[in-house]
Amino acid sequence: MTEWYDFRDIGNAVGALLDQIRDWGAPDWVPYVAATLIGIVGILLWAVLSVLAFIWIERRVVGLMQNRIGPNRVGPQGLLQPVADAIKLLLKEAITTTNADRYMFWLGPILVFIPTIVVFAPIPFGEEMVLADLNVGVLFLIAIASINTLAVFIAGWSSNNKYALLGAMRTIAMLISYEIIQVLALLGVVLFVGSMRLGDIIGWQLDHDVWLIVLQPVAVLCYIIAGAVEMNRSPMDIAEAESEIVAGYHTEYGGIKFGFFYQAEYLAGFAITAVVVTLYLGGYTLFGLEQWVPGWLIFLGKLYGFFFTYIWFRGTLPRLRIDQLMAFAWKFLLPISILNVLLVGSEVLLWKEAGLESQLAIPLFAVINGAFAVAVVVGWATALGHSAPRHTAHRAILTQEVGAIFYGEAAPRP
Amino acid sequence: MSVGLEHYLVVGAVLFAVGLYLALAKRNFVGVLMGIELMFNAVNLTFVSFSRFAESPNPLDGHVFVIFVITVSAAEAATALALAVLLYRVKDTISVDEIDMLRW
Amino acid sequence: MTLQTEPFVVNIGPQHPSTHGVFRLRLTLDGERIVDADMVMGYLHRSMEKLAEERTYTQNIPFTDRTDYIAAMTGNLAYVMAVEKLCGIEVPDRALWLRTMMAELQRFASHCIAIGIFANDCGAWQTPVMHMFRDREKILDLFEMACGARLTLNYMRIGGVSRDIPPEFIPAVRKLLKDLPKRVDEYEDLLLSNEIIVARSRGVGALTPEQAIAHSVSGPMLRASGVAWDVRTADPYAAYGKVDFDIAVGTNGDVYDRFVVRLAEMRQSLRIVEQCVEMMPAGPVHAAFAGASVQPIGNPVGPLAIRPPEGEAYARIESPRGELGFYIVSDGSPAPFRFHIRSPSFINLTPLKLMSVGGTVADAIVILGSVDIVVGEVDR
Amino acid sequence: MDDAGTVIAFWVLSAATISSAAATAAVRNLIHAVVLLVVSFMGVAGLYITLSADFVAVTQILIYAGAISVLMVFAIVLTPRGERGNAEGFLRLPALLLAGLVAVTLIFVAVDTEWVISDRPGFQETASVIGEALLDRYVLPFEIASVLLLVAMLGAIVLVRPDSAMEDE
Repeated sequence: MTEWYDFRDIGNAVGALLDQIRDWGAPDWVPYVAATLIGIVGILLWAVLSVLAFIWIERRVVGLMQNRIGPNRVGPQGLLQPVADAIKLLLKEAITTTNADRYMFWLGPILVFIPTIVVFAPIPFGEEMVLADLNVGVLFLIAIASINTLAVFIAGWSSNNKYALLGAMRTIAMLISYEIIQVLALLGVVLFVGSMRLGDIIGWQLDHDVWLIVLQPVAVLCYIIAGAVEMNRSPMDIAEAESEIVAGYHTEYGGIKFGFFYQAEYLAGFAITAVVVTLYLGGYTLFGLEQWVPGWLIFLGKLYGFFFTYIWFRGTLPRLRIDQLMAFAWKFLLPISILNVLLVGSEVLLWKEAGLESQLAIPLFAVINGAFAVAVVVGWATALGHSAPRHTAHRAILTQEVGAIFYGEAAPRP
Repeated sequence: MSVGLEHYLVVGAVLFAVGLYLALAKRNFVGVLMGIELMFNAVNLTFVSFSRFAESPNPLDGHVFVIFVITVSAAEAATALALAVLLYRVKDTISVDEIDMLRW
Repeated sequence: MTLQTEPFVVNIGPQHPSTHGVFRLRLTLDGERIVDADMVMGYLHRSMEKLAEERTYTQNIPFTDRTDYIAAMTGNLAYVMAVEKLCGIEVPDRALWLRTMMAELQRFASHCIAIGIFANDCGAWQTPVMHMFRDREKILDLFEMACGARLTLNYMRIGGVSRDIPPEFIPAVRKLLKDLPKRVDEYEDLLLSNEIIVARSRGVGALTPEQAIAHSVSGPMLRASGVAWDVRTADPYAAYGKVDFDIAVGTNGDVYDRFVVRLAEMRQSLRIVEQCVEMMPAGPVHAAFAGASVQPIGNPVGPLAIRPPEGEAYARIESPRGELGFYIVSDGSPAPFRFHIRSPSFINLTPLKLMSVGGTVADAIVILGSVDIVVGEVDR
Repeated sequence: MDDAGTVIAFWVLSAATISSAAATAAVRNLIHAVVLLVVSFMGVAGLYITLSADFVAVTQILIYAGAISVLMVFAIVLTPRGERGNAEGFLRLPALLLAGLVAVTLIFVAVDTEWVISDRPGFQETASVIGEALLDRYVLPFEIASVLLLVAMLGAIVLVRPDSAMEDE
């Protein structure tokens, strides 16, 4: 039994505390309840603090990308800026629009917020640091994410505002079509590992010491894009596209209600990144490094590192139009992920039935999947007419003769 | 005191009764559909509780049945709601009392 | 049996993040498709043309800065040329070259905003705009060195320019000319072949050459539709006759081609500025007035005022937004009898309904961005 | 099933499920009814977990709470002038009577008969067993279900497409 102060795994400290309680003669269900309570409080604290930290980090990083400084007035280097925002939101009056649906209006932010917290339950932060070790972990993640659809609708519908309803409808259409792609992307992982328990997935990646991103590049690509849609951040932030409808489904929410939405957006970001890190990037393991460095530190490092890509997306990419987004989902991502599941299924069958030993099989599959990824993405894009003259970039013609008229190939309205 | 099969069957029965009431009494087409979904849920609950308690060679068949019931109810819900929208477009109302003709 | 949906009127209202100022676009939507779009303007109308009739010709120069406040230099130039044509004043060579250089620097700065705001309308979170503002600042610093102001410059006078450029101006411009082309390359890498920008703008709001000419559209919008018409070559003014440069022309007339034409024009402006810096002659920067056109107001000792002979004159230049023209009627008094501005933004807006009907709300915003209007010039 | 946690969970969840189902009948606004229905679906999912049927519970959340509820809400939104109240039709009393009768008979049957209870503890691993059962003993129904889903999807789309030719009344 490792000492309680061995912080490589917080589980030890909690375990020691629980034994202490048991020694005081509490009935046997008290440590069980205490453990879950500690787990819940731990996740909530971590979530709230890292969201505050990331509000500041995001504004500074995007600021640097835009060669400006970002918030540096409130507190040293602007570190208290998120705190100031939070206090401002707390003090702001949360008005309810006239003849809006009061109960639904009040329920909206809560329903949007709950799934983003519950998603963290099955995710292993460290060796034994998982709140609920479900053996249907992966499916649980998708199920909780699907509740978000209804919650967004309630928020949009009940605020009795034209822009909010338009935003809610758009978001639901997006969420539903990208949910299917998420399921297929995660299916690849489950096929390889054979179990849906997140602990087994990390164990599998540790035993074969390969990260699943190497074996499944297409699935990671699909999941990252579907993730960007799930938390509607750029380039998919259709819901609150300022340039079009003002602020999407949370237009009418003020004060702490808007604070919930803002928090839920970041938490959805962390949830998606946590799933990607656990499933594709080997969770809290780093090829044996986790003996010395605490597992949860590695996990958080990867999580924040990967979240940086979403901040990077937000800093650089413009926004897609809603119908382009739909066409992209149904015509491009869906066929690719189905082909991917087909390929992975046959590979696993080949591996299990033909009895290839894994030293040979893993690199072989990695190469096949990598080539497949490139081939199918490029092939399908050209098949969809992506490299047609109408879609490619070009420069202006330079001429001297005044008054000449240059007719291009007629650009039909899309 | 411990919870046995009877408890789950009673809960299933009550749920089924509420679903039946909803299906029969509601005026709005979507209300009727909600009743039907509740009845499906009650049946699923009974399947799962039997598969947990009852003696059988492979007990998890109850779960397989529940999966099929869920699939069928999803398909049925989709079609029924498409009908509702179509009905609304033709008769401009979806209250069940006014739709009492086979052809119009 | 069609689905009965009431038309859904959405107001892209006067106060909206992406209408480039107080401009209102009322869209009637059927789902996402735009059925009808009409514009409501006049929120920024300051009735400049009436005010100008009570002020002397020299007092009117500051007005021209405030119509198109993003390209004030070209506003000055057009007005001043109109009055010189009316009075028949000969402008010295150095002033002509200075005017050309300043106009081209102003075009580069104005296109920086046009492209940055267009990318911003496509949803790129202010990143391109911030990069382009950095380069626009450099040019505004040059203007500040030349005439003390950054935005409303008031640099040009009837008969020349207000003052000669300081000695450190030319080295500063040379240093800038080494740096700016690299910047334009950076914009091209960032935006030109960006998948999402291409997807959002190809084929959107397309204008055929005939439609463009019918709506008397001018400037980058006209050239994007394939009509190679540029006032700087068609009717050369200032020193444009002695400078060689190309006209950038697009082919499909859609939003993407306008963006591409503006990008190419930025390169051409730098080319012109380079030639201006090489061939800048020495000499006076202001014509020496004499004779009928300059008489004292009221008592002989009072301030001198230009009193053009009766008649009318129209002078036009190629401003970053299109053909900017000033039509002035004089009745021999020190104040113009009629002072009319042909503002390119106002006229380029006329085909907006034609371009945006059939598209989605997101398209309407991008099309409005590509027209690159300045509401000060639209409402005057 | 006697450990304290599951017993408490059972009583709480069944109370929640039945009360929200009853509230769905009673509440006035239709959107509130759908939300309460979703609460009862989640309650039933909780009951599945107390019966250690985790795969079915998660599928229930995914399909019922995630998809069917959104379908219903869309149906309500797409029929704006259909009356929104959750009113009862004229069949109110007979329906109540019939439901009561059905409930009494079912409960009597449930309580009265001696079920053959096996003393097997809860299942540990249900997902893989269900998967294998689906693909070897129940492969035919599995295929038929997929065909059924396809047909339902196509039917729904064809029915609702605005420009599909439909004769007026």
